[in-house]
Amino acid sequence: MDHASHGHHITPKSLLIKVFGSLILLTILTVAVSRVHLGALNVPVAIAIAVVKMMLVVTVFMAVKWDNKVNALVIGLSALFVSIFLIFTLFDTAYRGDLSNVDRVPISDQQRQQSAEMAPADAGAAASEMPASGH
Amino acid sequence: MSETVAVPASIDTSVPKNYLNHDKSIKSWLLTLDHKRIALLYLVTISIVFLVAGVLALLVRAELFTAGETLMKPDTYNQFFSLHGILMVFLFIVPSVPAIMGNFVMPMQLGAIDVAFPRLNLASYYIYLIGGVLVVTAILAGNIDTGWTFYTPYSARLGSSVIFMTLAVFIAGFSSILTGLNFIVTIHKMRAPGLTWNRLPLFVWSIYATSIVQVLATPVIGITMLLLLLEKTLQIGIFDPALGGDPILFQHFFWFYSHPAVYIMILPAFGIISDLMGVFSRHEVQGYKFVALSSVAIAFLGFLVWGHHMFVSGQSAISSIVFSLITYLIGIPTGVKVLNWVGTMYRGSVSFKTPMLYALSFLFLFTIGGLTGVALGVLGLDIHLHDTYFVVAHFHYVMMGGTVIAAIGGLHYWWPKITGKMYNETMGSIAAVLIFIGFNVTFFTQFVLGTKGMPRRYYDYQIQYEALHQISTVGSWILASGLFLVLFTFIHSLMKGKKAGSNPWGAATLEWTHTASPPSPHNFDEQPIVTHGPYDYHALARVSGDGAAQTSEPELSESRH
Amino acid sequence: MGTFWMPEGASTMSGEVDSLFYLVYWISVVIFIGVVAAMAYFAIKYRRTRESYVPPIVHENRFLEAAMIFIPLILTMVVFTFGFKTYLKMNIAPPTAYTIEAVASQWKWDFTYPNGKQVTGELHVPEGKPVKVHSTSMDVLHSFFIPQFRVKQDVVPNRYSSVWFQATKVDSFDVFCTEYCGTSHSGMLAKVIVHKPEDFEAWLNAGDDRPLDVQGESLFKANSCNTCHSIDGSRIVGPTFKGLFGSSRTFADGTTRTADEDYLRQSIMQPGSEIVESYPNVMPASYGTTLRPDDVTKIIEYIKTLK
Amino acid sequence: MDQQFDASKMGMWIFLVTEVLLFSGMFVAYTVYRVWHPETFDLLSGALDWRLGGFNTLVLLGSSFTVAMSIHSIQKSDKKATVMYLVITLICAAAFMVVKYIEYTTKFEHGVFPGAHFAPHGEHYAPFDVPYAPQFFSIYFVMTGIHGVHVLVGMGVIAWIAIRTAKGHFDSQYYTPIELTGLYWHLVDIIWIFLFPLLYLI
Repeated sequence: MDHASHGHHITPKSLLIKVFGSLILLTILTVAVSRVHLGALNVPVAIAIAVVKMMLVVTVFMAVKWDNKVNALVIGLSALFVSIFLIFTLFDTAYRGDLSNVDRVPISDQQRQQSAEMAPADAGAAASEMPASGH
Repeated sequence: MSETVAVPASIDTSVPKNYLNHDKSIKSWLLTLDHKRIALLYLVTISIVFLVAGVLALLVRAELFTAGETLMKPDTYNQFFSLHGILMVFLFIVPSVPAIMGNFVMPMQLGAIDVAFPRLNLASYYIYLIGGVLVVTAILAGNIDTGWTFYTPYSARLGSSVIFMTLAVFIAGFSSILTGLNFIVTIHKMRAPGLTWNRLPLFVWSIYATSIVQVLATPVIGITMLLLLLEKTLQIGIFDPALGGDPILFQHFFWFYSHPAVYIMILPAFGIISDLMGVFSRHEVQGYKFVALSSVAIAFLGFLVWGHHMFVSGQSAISSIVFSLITYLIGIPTGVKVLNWVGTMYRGSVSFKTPMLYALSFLFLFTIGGLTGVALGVLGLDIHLHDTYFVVAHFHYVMMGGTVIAAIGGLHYWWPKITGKMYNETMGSIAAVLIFIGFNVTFFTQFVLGTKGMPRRYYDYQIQYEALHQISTVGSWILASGLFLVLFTFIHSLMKGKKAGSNPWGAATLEWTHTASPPSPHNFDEQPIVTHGPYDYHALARVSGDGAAQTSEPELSESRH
Repeated sequence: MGTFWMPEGASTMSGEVDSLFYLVYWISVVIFIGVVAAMAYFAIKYRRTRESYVPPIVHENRFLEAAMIFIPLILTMVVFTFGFKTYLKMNIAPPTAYTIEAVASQWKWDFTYPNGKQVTGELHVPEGKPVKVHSTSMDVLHSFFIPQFRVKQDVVPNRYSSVWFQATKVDSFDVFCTEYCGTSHSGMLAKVIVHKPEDFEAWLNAGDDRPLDVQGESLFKANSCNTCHSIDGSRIVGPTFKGLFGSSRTFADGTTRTADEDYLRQSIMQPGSEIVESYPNVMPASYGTTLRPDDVTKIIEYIKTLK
Repeated sequence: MDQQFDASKMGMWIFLVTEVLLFSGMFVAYTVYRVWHPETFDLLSGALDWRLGGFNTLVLLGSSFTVAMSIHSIQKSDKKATVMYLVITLICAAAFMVVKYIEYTTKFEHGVFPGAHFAPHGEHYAPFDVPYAPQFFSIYFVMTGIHGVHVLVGMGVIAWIAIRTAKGHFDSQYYTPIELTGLYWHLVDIIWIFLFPLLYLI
């Protein structure tokens, strides 16, 4: 706490503008990439770009780079606990019914699938809208 | 560690100006920014909640005295046990120790004049009060019979009272978040010179761990209650299976908060017990660092085990296995604490004052509570025990035998500091023994009921369970008489108690060594400077000058090892 | 007749669950006695005798602290392994298991057998054969629990879940609902009746030749009607059935109607359509879908007998 | 002063953590339903107009930039510039809310409601009446709704801060409220950075 302007870091204007520019570019990139069909990669790419944008905002706009390390730790903790919440919930929901004692697919979906099989005329339409949800 | 703290002149003077009497207007109480007065506001409010919820528990137990209808209709019974749970969990035990003793003691143990954000502290109290008002509204609107867990889809199909109740939980949650936030910043930024992390009293360490859990977990109950509210009002279909939602997802949301919440409830109690064991054994708490860090470890691990409430819910086997495995890990830091507390008495000087009686009964009861918790974490066994009285008994052993017993012990311990008066030691001890006996009669029988298959939340039961239910109900009367004797002891102390000295227990933490009883409005007349650990009774003896002759030197003791 | 803790086991799983329980139990007892004995010994041995005495510092023993971490770690991992094995056995039904469909609703259990036979409130199973109860719920969460078999599984709306067991004793046991489900949660009971295999076959293929009102009385209990409606004139949650048939009913909106067969049928199938004055509208509508028409007739016949 | 500033800032960071955890519930719900019904979610992102979402992203990024600039200015005691940047931030936030309003009302007009009341009609929305579409829109409305409330709260605070700056309450020696408001506003921006691709694009 002994540098200029009463101990506070002043982020240079040029850096702020550069970061702002990069954020705009990344937004355009994320839209552009989503127009391209990447299959399974679409989701991770979109999230990766969002994470990069978040890091830019956090480090420069929110000045964490020059801030007390405890605050950086606080942010890290929040990220950690959100991942815990997400991953541990997915341990259940992504593997629901992995033993024979619980059905993987809800009853309403089973009935929809059955009726789709019974009425082959509709099957094409139903399958394109909602193929095999629950897996 | 040799030299010396000038003992402030104020401790032994009889200056009448203290935080209680420096301004007696009602406004000065209701708008106070003083952490000590806010603690007392909480003490009064939370005690009322405890009384109401406790009477509900007695009525529930009385209804169970005979099979069939004893006192009330099933709907009344279902509402009573639900309200007992909701009040005890969200309005009593979560705020109890942090809001009352955390607020009163923690800033003084830090050598601070107040918490970091006094206005926020007062706001937290009023937010809690608004939550309380909403609970009363919900009760008046009637028909809250969801249990404290609000499981969907049952809760989503009840009347409007559930809206008030979820709002109440949402708002009471904010009070908890803001208190936690306030405490974390206070502990980071307001420590007295010389008070390093290694010299923090263990009560502060535990409040610190608690606050972290409060800040991280409570927002999730907020969003859960909000989603439940929207499920009820707009039928958003996230949790309601009739609309394509998943009721088990609700349980994940609910327990992501509510499991860490049991550590919000028990961690501060650990802190109190650590302090009590140190002071009343007049001995350094064994394994200080292990005890301190185990609080943090428990706080962290507490987030990884919520699924052990859901072994029979229909969740995937993989998650059951992961959650079960991590559940055992919590047993380890908890075991470290228990063994270190016992070890603290080793070669100590153990006094059997009332707070210590509570600490010893805590050790007894909490060990049972903890070990039965491990039994419930065993996958194959939990299937039989889940949702039976075994679970009811287990969490009462932990929550009541643990937290409430520790809280009452802590209240006796800090009572002279809070009020400036001593309580009657005989009455205090009798109450402690009554509570211990009553508690075991009430809840140990419930372990047996549980293994025999008695399901929880039952208004009526098969005749083969009646004898055990009757023993349990009789126990609840003994327990209640003990608790009323505690209340009487405190009222008696307020009216007729002897004046307390600044440090009647010979404790070495700042709230005893550097302030009068009761403290002045700003806690300390001069900024304390800390030169020794929180349980260093040798340093204390040297500083205060008395007892130095009897002190055996630390070097000597080492050679005797 | 069971032990101090566990009720008498009656399935192939109960022995294994019990040994798991006793493993944890005895480890716990030893630890508990150790802690309390040490506590009591230290408290008495080192009790305060001189008020001003400050005892010497005991330095922490790192070896002891480490032991406190590793010994419980090993113990708990052993317990985990056993618990895990039992858990898998309890959840994976043998492929040959005899499957009975169950539907839970507020506040009763309906069971349907492979040959179409339907029973409410009674689960008949053969001894010595694996049986799988494949279940779902009509309304809220329920849970299927038979203490003597040591099995339990939540029953969830819109999803099938199942439990399996192999009964080892010819006897009858209680089935409890252990997930709170509303007013008559504690009345949501059923009996599991274990037959010798040949008796089970006979039961499965037999019709019910009791008089209609006697069958109605069984249905009255099996569907938990008795938890809200008394037969002795007292008020529980809903109106009593004593003297109901033929009486004049006054409703919340002031209208009146004579309680004839049509009225009784309507009150059972659409409970919210006419609410008797001063009573709450809490009866589940699910009876309309889970009761068969001839069951309703039998219950009405039973109500007629309650003068 | 420094001590207080440090404490306030740490308090603010911890508050932001609670905000993140509050939103995390919605992100978990989103992920769970997406994992269960990937095709449905893939299809339904097409029901939202990425041009409006993209515009809102740019507007919000712009407002984040101006907030950062307002802090930069007050650190140099340039009060005029500070007020100007705060006002631009407010305008951006207002533009965001106007677009949000247009998006919501168009959906309501076409029967696109959260949950059980979901009954889409009209050329654009009718094809989206598939199983689990109500869940998608429930999550959409709840996430953007809670985010919108945060924007509104932020607007109120920024307006108040701008007035106080104009009155001369802050300078390079004391500007804690601006800095804290800025942190809050950046978080609102970050949440949107995730909402935009998750809901509109993929």
